[in-house]
Amino acid sequence: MFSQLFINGLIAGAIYALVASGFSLIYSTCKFIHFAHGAVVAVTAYILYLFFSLLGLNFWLAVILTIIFAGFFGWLINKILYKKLRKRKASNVILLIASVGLLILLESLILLFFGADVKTIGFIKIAKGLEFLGAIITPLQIVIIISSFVLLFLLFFFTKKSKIGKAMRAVADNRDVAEIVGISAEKMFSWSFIIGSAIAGIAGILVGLEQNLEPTMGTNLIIKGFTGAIIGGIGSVPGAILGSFLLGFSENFGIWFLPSGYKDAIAFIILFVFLLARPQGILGRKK
Amino acid sequence: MLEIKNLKKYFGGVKAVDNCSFEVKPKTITALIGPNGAGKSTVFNLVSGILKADSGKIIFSGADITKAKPEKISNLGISRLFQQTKLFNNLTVKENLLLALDNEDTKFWKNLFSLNKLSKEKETKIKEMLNLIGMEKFESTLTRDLSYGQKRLIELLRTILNPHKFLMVDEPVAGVNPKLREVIAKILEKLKNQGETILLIEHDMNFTLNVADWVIVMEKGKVIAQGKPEEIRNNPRVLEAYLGE
Amino acid sequence: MISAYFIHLLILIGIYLILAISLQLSVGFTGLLNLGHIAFYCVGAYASALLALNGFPFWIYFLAAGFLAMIFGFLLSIPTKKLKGDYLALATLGFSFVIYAVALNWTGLTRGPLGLPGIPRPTLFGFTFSDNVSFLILTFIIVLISYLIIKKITISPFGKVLEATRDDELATRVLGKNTFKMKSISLATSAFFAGLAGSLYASYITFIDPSSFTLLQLIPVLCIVIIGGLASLKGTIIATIILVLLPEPLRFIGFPSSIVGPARQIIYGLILLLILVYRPKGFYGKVELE
Amino acid sequence: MNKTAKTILWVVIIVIVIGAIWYGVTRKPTTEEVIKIGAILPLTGKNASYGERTQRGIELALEEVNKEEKIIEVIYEDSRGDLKEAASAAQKLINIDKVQVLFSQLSGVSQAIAPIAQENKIILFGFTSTPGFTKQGDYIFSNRGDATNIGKRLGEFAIEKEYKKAAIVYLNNETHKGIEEGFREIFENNDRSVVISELHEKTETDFRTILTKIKAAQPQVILFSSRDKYVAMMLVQARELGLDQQVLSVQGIDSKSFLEIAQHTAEGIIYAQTIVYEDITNPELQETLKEHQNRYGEPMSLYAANSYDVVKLLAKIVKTGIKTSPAIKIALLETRDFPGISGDITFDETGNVHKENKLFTVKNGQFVPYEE
Repeated sequence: MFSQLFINGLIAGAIYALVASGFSLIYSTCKFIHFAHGAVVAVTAYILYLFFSLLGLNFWLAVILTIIFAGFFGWLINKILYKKLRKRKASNVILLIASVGLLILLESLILLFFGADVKTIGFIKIAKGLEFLGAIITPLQIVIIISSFVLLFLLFFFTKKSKIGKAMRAVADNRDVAEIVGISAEKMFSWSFIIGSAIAGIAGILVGLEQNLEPTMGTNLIIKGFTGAIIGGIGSVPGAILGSFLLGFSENFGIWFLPSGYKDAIAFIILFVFLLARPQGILGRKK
Repeated sequence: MLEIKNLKKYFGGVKAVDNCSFEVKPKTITALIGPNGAGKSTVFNLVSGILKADSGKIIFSGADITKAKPEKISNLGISRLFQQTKLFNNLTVKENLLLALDNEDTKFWKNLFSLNKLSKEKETKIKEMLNLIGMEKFESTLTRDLSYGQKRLIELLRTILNPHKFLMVDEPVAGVNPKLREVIAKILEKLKNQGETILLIEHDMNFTLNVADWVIVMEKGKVIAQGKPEEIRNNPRVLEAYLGE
Repeated sequence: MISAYFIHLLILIGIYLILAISLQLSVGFTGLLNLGHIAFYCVGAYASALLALNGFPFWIYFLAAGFLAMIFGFLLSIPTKKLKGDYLALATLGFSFVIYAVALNWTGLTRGPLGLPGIPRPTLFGFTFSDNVSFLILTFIIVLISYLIIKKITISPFGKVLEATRDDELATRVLGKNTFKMKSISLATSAFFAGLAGSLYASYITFIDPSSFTLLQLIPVLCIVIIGGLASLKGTIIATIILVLLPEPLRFIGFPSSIVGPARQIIYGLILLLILVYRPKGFYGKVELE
Repeated sequence: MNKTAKTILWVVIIVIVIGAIWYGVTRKPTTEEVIKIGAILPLTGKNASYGERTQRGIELALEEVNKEEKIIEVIYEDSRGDLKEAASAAQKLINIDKVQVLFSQLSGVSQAIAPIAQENKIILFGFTSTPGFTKQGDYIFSNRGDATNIGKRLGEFAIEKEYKKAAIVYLNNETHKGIEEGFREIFENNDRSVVISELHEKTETDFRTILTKIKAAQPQVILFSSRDKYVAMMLVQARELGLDQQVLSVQGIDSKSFLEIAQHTAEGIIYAQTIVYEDITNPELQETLKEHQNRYGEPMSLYAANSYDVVKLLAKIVKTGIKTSPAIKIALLETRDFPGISGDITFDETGNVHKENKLFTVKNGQFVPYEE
């Protein structure tokens, strides 16, 4: 049974990582908690549902369009809401409240257009999973785990090697110094939203296929993603991914021993222990 | 009064304070001078407990305060002026000064139940101090709205009003217009005559050399020379340090 | 008797007032980014409900709610020693999630999602505040006392030390004040009043379950503190009245029945965002957090 | 945004707030003989899909009942599953809209509203099968019956099938806790045992580890007592993990989205419910079932059937000239075998109903009665 628990933990961790990485990228650059990131995941899942199930586009075309839409949507949110707030020198708390307000708004809009019932994208046929070292895992779950790791490396190289990545890290490190050196912080903020939201798009697609669609799916996902990001180190994207996997494993191994109702409790107790003992998280630097 | 014994403080590779030792005798104005980055402000931060020393000892009138917390050090009688302004922007001038007078305001129950009518004696002390620097009508303006020079003055007053036996003043006149510079020099002179013990950091050489009784010169975290102002004025080692090799 | 509806709203305003001015004490006056306020509200509500259900008299379960919340306040002030700004916000938010998870899972004590029904209305000196009018009077008295206490704290020299800690903690410590003790007292006091508000809420609605203490409940209170203006009790009072009444008129707009739910939420979300965008400093806010 | 623009904005917001409340308060209640029902349903949030289904039942009934002349008006309020919100809605409906009857859904919300309704002598129909809900007062009614009977019916079935070991996964709320207790009461004696019984939260979407525990315990039958979306996901993940035991479930899973999510894994699931599709002889009710099918593209759910029946029953009472809550209360208690889609309605003295639970199954994508 150990291998099955390990696989379950891996799948859960991969899903949290998909959400946490985008969220953490935006946090590390723009320095505020963007809760509405969960709603971006939900919106993109429904956009895929619109393209594929309602408009009947080819699945892979729908996937690409959805990811592009996600990036654009992130850029739009930043431009309309957060840029205005930043111009008015709003503090981080105000940005946090605005992001929760946006979460409520987006979830109600989804509810208005798509109705409350659970939707399925119906691209995947349900069948018994593949036997693998005594554990059972479905092809989609394998895709989720692989894409999560691929994302980890791509993000790692992007932030370390690419021009935009380094500029973003400069802004994350010290916004004023970066601006003196000629990096426009505003541009980097919008880039972090574009990339972060595109990752949210990938998360939306994979989670939508695996767990079906519901207007409030975003809230549940972002709370777990947020927890994973803090455990791993809110400032560092690899940390967020590591923290998410740690969360996935501890939840699944935890409820093997405790009644399964304690799943959320385990997650939040780990969160609280980290916040007390090591607030900057596993990979975070002591501020 | 204050004894520093082979104090060390490294930030990664940078040896901010490197085995530095000196002593400040009571009732004297001692100046701590040296080029930028010599470790002067770091010594101040170590003495006032804001930074923890890597090794070495700080003894203040017999008590070892190397590991003590800033609030404990302050209550032992060390009052300190910061290099950059650290006033309470959202409080008025009077409120800033009142905070320095005593620690009665940290007693929760006493404050909750007493009428906290401002005692006559505190009122007059604040008024007297403000008259000294001609800022009595600024009593209820928010310190946020003062000019830089005015802020430095109020901050100096706050440091002086804080009950102390030893005063540490970090670049009081830096960036202040000449007129206010005179006022500050007059205050330091007045404190000296009252027999206060002051440790002063100041770049303006002639301001320092005619105010100080004793001068300590630091470079790259070490004490490279000590002596009376006249001796230091033409000490080759000091000139070399300032003008650079 | 339309007034019954207004009395109900006034009682809600009263409960939110205590919550908001106590949060103002820790956020506005002491600069502690406390996102765990709802956890104290939850502890107070459950403590009061459980004691009331086991027959304790009003003033015991009411004050017990406050003191238990205060103890959790002290507990949460431990991390404030080394955490600042964002990290403190995250720790307190994590704390509120933990309390919610405990309320949901410790079914032995709190009956989990089944909640605690049949919480008795308060009885004082033999009189039971069963109807809403008398409950409003009780709420009003408690709000008044809480306001006076918090007002007294904030205008006293102690309040000035809190504000000094907010503006520049290091400078306050160098003046010889133990700012960690100040922050824990501030957080504990604000937790105490949040506990009282929780007790009032439990006694008024007579049924509580964990869903009343989630992150979504924190947002209105946090908005009130921000929109009212940091460190301004007057602004907080006005903002409380507006934000509690804000969703009410939406009930009277005749939306077609199929979209009445989401439509109201969209308008509420939009107004919230508009207020934040055009009034980030709040009505009377003079304080600028760094 | 200079100063004046900001003040204008504030004046506008305050005017809207005051204006709308004034409009609401002074609005003249419509003509006297129309009976008003205040429906406090979860129209947004996690439980929106169940609020939506109850609403469909009400709308269908209203069209039929108000065909000639309008005798019933329904005012909707969104509780979002939040107690404070529900209490505010109830106060507004009772005191301003002067409703005679309240509808409330979800066990938590219904518990919060029950004392308010009872105190104001307003009839409350709680669409929840929380055990003992209607005992809180003589104005408190329910058309759902006690949840434990469903558990008992499934227990009897498991005994007939000579299952020895059973596993249960149930939603963490009053109703499904009642079903779990009912099942154990019947099933657990002599050599039969419930090897695993775990609850899950409303936020759960990943049941793999619970199902892995069940797989290890090797039960012969598994009871998923939860709402349709959770049961479907449990079913899918169970089949993915290779669990092929017989699955039992409960009322409420008869929805289009259940079939969409579960797809072929739904085949052969056996669930207990009160609705009796085929042998509804009453042609009118047959008509309504067809109307629901082609309007919403799915069979009438238990939620819709329940609210539909209550509105029709209230309409029948109102047509006899009864207008006030106390009078309606008496008429309700006297109701005997009122024909309803969710089963014939007869209230016991506490205001609840006892409906016989029948077994249903899914055969090639259809919800049909279960035969041996």
